This record gives sequence, structure tokens and C-alpha cells, in this order.
Amino acid sequence: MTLDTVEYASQSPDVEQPWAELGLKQDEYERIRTILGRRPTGAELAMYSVMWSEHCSYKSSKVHLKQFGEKAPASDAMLVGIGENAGVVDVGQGYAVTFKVESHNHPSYVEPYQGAATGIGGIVRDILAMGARPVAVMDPLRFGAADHPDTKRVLPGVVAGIGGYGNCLGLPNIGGEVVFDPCYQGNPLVNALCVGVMKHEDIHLAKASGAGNKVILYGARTGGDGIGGVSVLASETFDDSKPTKRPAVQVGDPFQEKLLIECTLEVFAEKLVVGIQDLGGAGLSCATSELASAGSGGMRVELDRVPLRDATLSPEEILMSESQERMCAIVEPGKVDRFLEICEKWDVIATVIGEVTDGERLEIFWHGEQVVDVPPRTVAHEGPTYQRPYARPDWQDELQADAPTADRLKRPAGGDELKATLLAVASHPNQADKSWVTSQYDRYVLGNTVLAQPEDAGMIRIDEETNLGVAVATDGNGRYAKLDPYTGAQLALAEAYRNVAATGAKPLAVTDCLNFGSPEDPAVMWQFAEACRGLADACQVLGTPVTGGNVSLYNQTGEVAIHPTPVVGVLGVIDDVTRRTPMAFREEGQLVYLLGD
Amino acid sequence: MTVRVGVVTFPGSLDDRDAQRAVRLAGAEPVALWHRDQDLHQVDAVILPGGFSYGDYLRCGAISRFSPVMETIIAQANEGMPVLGICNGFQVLCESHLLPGALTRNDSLHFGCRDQRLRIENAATAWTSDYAQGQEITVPLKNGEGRFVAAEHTLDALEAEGRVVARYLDVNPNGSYRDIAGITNAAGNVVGLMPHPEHAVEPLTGPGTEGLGFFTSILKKLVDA
Amino acid sequence: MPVARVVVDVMLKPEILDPQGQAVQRALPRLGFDGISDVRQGKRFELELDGPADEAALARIREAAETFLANTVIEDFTVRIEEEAK
Amino acid sequence: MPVARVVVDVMLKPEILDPQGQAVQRALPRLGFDGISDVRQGKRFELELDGPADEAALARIREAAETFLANTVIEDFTVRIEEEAK
Ligand SMILES: Nc1ncnc2c1ncn2[C@@H]1O[C@H](COP(=O)(O)OP(=O)(O)O)[C@@H](O)[C@H]1O
Repeated sequence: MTLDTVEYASQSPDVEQPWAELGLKQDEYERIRTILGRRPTGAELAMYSVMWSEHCSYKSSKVHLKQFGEKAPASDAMLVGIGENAGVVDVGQGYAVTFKVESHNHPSYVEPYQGAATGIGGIVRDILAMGARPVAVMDPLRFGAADHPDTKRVLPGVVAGIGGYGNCLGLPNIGGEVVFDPCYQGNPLVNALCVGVMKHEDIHLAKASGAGNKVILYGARTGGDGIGGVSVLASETFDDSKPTKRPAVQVGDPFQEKLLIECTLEVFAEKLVVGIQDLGGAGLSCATSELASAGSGGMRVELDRVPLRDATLSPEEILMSESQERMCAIVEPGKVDRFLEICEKWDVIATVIGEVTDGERLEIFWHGEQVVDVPPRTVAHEGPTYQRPYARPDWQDELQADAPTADRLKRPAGGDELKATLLAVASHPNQADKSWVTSQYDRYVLGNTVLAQPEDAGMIRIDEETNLGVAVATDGNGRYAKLDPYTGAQLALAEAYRNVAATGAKPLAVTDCLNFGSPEDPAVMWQFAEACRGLADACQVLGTPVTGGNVSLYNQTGEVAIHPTPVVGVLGVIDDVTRRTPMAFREEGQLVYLLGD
Repeated sequence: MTVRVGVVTFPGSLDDRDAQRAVRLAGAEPVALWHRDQDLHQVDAVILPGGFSYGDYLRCGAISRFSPVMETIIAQANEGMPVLGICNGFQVLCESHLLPGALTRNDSLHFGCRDQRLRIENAATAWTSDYAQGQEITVPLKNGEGRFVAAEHTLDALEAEGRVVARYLDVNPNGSYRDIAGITNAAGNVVGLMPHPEHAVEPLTGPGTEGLGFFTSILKKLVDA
Repeated sequence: MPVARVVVDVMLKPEILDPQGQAVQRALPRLGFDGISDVRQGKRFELELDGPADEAALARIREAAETFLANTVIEDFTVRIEEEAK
Repeated sequence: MPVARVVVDVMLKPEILDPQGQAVQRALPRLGFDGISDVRQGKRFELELDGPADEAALARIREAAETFLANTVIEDFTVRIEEEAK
């Protein structure tokens, strides 16, 4: 097969291209041709298709997410806001904390262990890429009915995967959620949150600047993992009637990631890095275009230098591969040797694959021939934006009218009814003891866990001398959100906020993972719009800005969407963790007060 | 005299910082040792910490056992230097044949993290002299492959020679033969322990401080020597 | 009655990353074992049957392998009768 | 050049309890697979050699198995050349 070079593409405008199979719409494909003034090469098409997928471009959600910035309450604590890998918050004493929650829902249904494991791996690299040492993880989970056979397959795999990966990284798991509801049967939610700590001066951003600086790819070799996974997994849904889709699954190597963490923190400590980006969904396509787009110049990459696990991969596949445990750093030429030395110390493979140029293009070469020549912003930051139609569903009124009221759902009368009600509530899986799950997670490692299960919020000490610490809680209730997405999102925030406040910490910032159905359904889009509006309004009132998060759409089985499920994480600071308030009664004779009404 | 206790970092070690903290809280000086370095930097004792060295791929501890630092540690342990292996460190000690038996997959087939009650069965080793014989303590336990197994005659010999250092109480969390949580070599200088005493050295971050004794024992032993 | 033993070998598909095999491969040269260009690690199940390992039994075991012993999303398997049943 | 593949099978010694094998055995009847009286689970390593699988190479691999791939305190191993080298 001949290589589809830029030169060849200019000469062959009529070559048929598989844009539809790659998940692009006709007008999107036309737009790529307009941007480039010719048809894209195969490699360019691969990049645009993954980067313009819903998952990477947020094309349906962007217009609503804007509110989180526009309505953000003034906050002195915010050091880095939305748009970077994760937001960064000032917690005092020169420390900054970064945290973010992300979804790995679809991969976890296909292959529960690896899907959940690589979900942890991905969010940890996001946090690492900000310059922080990851210090804790949390895992808000939603499954189908507890006694459904699919739950039996998915739940143990997900929990083992989160434990297997997180435990092996040495990150304490300080909390999460396990909620069962039939609406998640064919579409469980696996959200993962990571918290990282750094000093203010260690904050790193994903940008490539300084002509002549080197682009270094380090970490695992690149294989065929999850090729096409980004567009296929994130833009399509599972259909009960067809056999399960089995795309190439990404397999995690937590040991490699642990080395990547230590190695990266060491190169940060020696100030060897100008810019850095983790490789997640969309792999090298994402890392190179985002670094170049955010930076001041262009970038030139020799793709054939990328160390491969599978020698037969084509340039398109290398650009789209979602092999895990890789990072991309921009390093001044004089510091490259030391950078490579530190990688060698940690047995991490590192390769100079290109350099920052003073041009404005992202140029990628394959054995000397040019296969990509694009303006990086058009790939990374100027993708399509949709104003999807949305409308309050006609069943909403009926659903709300069906709510329990005094005459329709009576209070239990008498001892027997009360007993029955109590038993019904107490025996529901959502009230069950979660220790089957939590005991599979290491909550002690690093020796700084002040609160973990069964507490309402997790708490981590970040300075052993001063006892400065942070508390984090995640909450979300899909049933409330379905009844009223605006208020439901606010309730999720209020609950997480309360859980943090109850420990004695002061809530500072918010992250969210918005799990919804198909944005092509106006009813779902309405739920989404309402939830965003509700969350943004509530954040404004409470004075806690959203610093980052993640949107997961197309969570549905066939035509049926999950309950709209905004999961909200709140981070708070406590200046002395020895003053934390655990939830248990401490000693006999203490008084119990009920606050609120 | 400051007592210097080395803590080895293998690729994939996780509780190395925690072990160093415990050494410091006990009043000794922690010294970081690197797996590629044969030099033990004049330490008086060594701790092999918990974690997943080399990802615990192949078998836990199987790859670390062949690291340069282990060559020196094995030689010095055979000459009496105190060595404590915690969790993954215990696995390394068994793979190195400094201790008998092996640690295998938990019988539950799950990783388990819990606060575990133990009985100190031998308070005469280098690492347990600060405990009373038969003392009961609670420390965290967290492992996926912590089930101690050995041939019947090896188990009998361990019992007969008083080389069982600690035993699980209340529940046997991983199916260890004869509830064994930790053992020692014949000389009493090398101890392997599945639970994590380094996570029970501060009331704030652990179930109590009953793990500290392992670290103060070694301090006392070395200062007295 | 001679006991029939059937072996099911389960290996990760060739295109799937095998961190365990890689760790072994990297360690071998350090231990002085050269000349091994690739290592893959998988699982081996030894099943003892009550009855003979006839076609019907093998078909059942193949089904068990397909649905249970192997995760065919990422793994391949083979089923065979162990020749030297001890 | 045909690549030589050597397989090393590692199984827990019969006297060591094998909880993984037992879990499989207990699950099989529940899934409708009867007639299996014992299951043991072990590891299978596939090694690709640079050169031929001659006696010298096999001897080296046996040594690697003895000292490294298997823990002979609890495990037994066998080494053999894979017949159908693809
Ligand atoms: N998936 C999970 N991962 C980690 N911790 C969890 C998970 N699910 C629940 N937990 C923890 O278990 C404890 C009890 O959870 P839960 O029963 O949901 O409490 P509550 O109803 O008070 O929120 C909490 O500390 C919670 O953080």
C-alpha cells in the first residue's frame, strides 16, 4: 500500500475516504477539506476524526459548559481553571491541589476489569500532567439491579480493576459510591476521581513553546490498543439485539504507570520540563495537537521514531492508538540528556520524536515523507460546536405529578407498617454495607489517610509538619435528577458540599462528571442543559467554582437512556487535620443535635 | 549513637515512604536504599517495604529477589544483620530463601484491606523485643497474595522452634496455613510479616500505634548491642 | 478407571498487551538468560473428568472455556487431552 | 527463519491448596458443566527463541524455570518444545 502523503493528497482530490466509518459527519468532513484546502491524508483524517469526536471535542456539551466559567463565583483560590487537564486550587501554605473526576463507562461494560483499571490510569495521568503528585483516588460507581446477571459480571470486574490498578500505584482509595438501579443495567457508570498535591511553583501546563525545544515521548511502547476506540466507543451505543461490540480493548499496566509517576515527578523536581501532556483518549493525535495548539509555535514530529509494540502499525494507527501509560514532554535541548537519564533510572523508555518549530503548523513525517500538515488549533481547540435542539420532554409533568404526596404515599401507620417500611429500606442494596467493595481497596498507603470509608468524605493530610489537609466527597442521585435535572444537580452539589463541611473542612472547589444519554435526543439534551444550569447557579450561590470535569454522553441501551446522572465532587481545605470530625459517636453521654428542619 | 535503618525502594515499592516515617517516629534515621545499588551505606538494619515490586508480575517478589541490592542484603542477613520484610518484603525474603515457605493468592481470591488483630508469638526476635510474649495488637493488613504456605514438616519445624512471630486472631484473612502472619529465621534477625505495622504508628492515620513496637524493638536492640 | 485429563490453555490475544510476559522477558537477560526474543504468560487449567474425554465431553469443555475459563474479549484458548495421563 | 517456541508449564505442587482451581471447580456445575472432578490452575509461559531449540537452549530454559519462572518450594514445572510452531 502506498503511503498517503500530503503531496499525494493534494494531487488526488477524488480519493474516497472512510470519514463516515470514523464517525465524522458529511459537513465535518467538508470542513476539514476547507481548512486544509485539499482532502486530508489518511493520517490527518484519523487525527481530526478522533479529536472531533464527542468524547474529545465536547461538541454537544460545550455551549452549556460555558456557564461554569461565566457564572463562576470570584474565588482567590482558583489558580488554574477549566480547560487544562485539571483545575488547580490554592490551599494555602504554598500548596496547590488539583482534582478531577472522569468517566470510563463504555469500556467498563465491554471489559469490566480493564475498562475500570484504565479509567484510574487515565485520571491519574491527568493529575500528574499538572505537575502534582497523585495522593488519593475515589470511585463513584453505578450498576444495574444488584441481582441482574450482567451486574454479577460487571461489578466484580470493575471493583477488581479499580483495586488492581489503584492499589498497585500506591494511591489510597478514600471514598466513592456504589448505587444500583435498573437503568444502568446495560450501561454501568464507572467514574474515577484523583487528587494531586504540588507547590505553587510546580504547576505545569500542556503547551509546546520555544522553537528548538524537543518533544519527548516516554512510557509504554505504542501498540494497537483501542484503535478507533475513542470515536467508536464514545459516539455509538450498545444495542441489545446485536452481539456485543468487541473493539480492541486497552490493557493497563499499573506497574509501568507507577514508574511513569516517579520518573515524571523527578523530572519536574529538576525543572526539566517546559510543557507536558498525558496520552489518554486519542493518544498521540491529542497530545501533539493540544501541545502545539496551546503553545506559541508549530511542531514537527518524526512518527517513525515512536517505539512500537507491534511493528506493523500504520502511521494512522500510531496516531490513534490509545496505548496506556504514555506521556509527552517538551524539553529544552540542553536538558534532554538529563531527562533521558532519569527515565533510564526508572526503566522508562523515552524517545525524542520531534521538536517545536517557529512555524504555525503541526507537521508529522513518516520515514521522511510528510503525512500531516495542519494548523493544530483546528484539530485540538476549534472543532465543531453543536447547538443541539433540546426540549422539556412531554412526560416530565406526568413524572413529577406521580411523585409521592401525603395522600398517595401514606406514612406507615402502626408498628407493623413501620417495621415493614424500615425493613424494605434497610434491605435495599443501595443501603447495604459497602465493605465488600471498599475492602478490596488500599486506604492506608502513603500514610496520610485521615478519613476514608465508612466516612462521608475522604480526608488526606498534605503536610506532616503543619497538618494541613484536604477533604473530598462525591455525590449524585440519578432519580432526583430525572425528576428535575436542575434541582437534582444542585442536590448532588449540596450533598457533597455538606459531606465535606461535616468533616470540618471548608469547601473550595467543584469537579463534576456529567453522565447522560444521547445528545441527539432533545429530551436528554434538555436534561443536560438543565443540569448544567442548575450546577452553575448553585456553584455561584455557594461560592465554589467548577474547576474541571468530564462529560459522558450516549449512556444508553438501545433507545433508553440512563437517568441523567451528574456526579459532583467537592474539595475542601482544613488547616489542621487533627481537628477533623469523624461521623461516629465518640463517647458515651455526648449530646445529639439535629440541624435544619 | 544514631541507628541507621535502610529502606529499600524497588521499582513498584509503595510503602517505602511509610516505612521511613515509622523508622523516624521510632527515633532512628531512615536511609533510602536503591535496588540497583549494592552498597548498603553503612546501615545497621534493613526494611524491605510493601508494594508491588516489578508489578508483582510472575510472582510477588520473584523479580526483586535478583536485584543488586538483594545480593548484599542476603549476604549480610546470613551474617546476622537484622532484616524486616513487610508484605511484599516478606514475599521477597521467601523468594530469596532467607525464610522458608511461600506466599500465595489469598483463598478469597480478592485483595483484602482490613484492620487485623494479631498475637505476637515470639517477642525475642530483633524486631519484636519491645512486645510482650503473647501481646495482642491491631495493625492494617492489605494484600492479594498473603496466604503463607509451606510443607507440613516445615510448618512443624517452625512451630517447634518458636519461629512463628505473629498469628492472625479473630479471622484468618487470607487462608494462611496455621494462621501464620509472620515468621523468623533460626537466628531471629530476619523477620517476614504480612500485615503492615508501619501503618499503625500514628493515631491520626492508622487504627492506633501498636505497630510502632517493630521499629522501636530494632532501635533498642541496636543501641544495646 | 483411568482418569481423563483435559488441559485448557488460555493466552492473551497476540495484539493485547501482556505486561506480565514483558516483565519476565526484561528480567531474563539480567539473570543471564539470553536469546529469548519474546515471552507471553497465560493460564493453564488442568481438568480431571469423571468419565471419558470423548467428543461430547470435549465439546462441553470447549463451551466452558469460551464462556467462563477464558475472557474471549482479550484471550484465546485451546483445549486438548493430556496424552500422558499419570 | 522458523521461530522456535518453548513452553514452560508451571503448576502448584499437588499438596498445596489451589484456591483458584477450586473456585473454578465450584463454579462449573453452577454454570451447567458437570462431570469435572478436579481443577487446578497454573501458569503457561510461551518463550520465543532467537535461535534453534536445541539441547543447549532447552537446558538453559530448564535452569531459568528452576530458578526463576517457578518457585520450586511450591510449584512444579515442565519444559517442552511447541510442536506446531507457526
Ligand atoms: N466505590 C466505592 N469506592 C470507595 N469507597 C466507597 C465506594 N462506595 C462507597 N464507598 C464508601 O463507603 C462508605 C459508605 O458508603 P455509603 O453506604 O454509600 O454511605 P452513605 O450512604 O453515607 O453515602 C463511604 O465512606 C463511601 O465513601
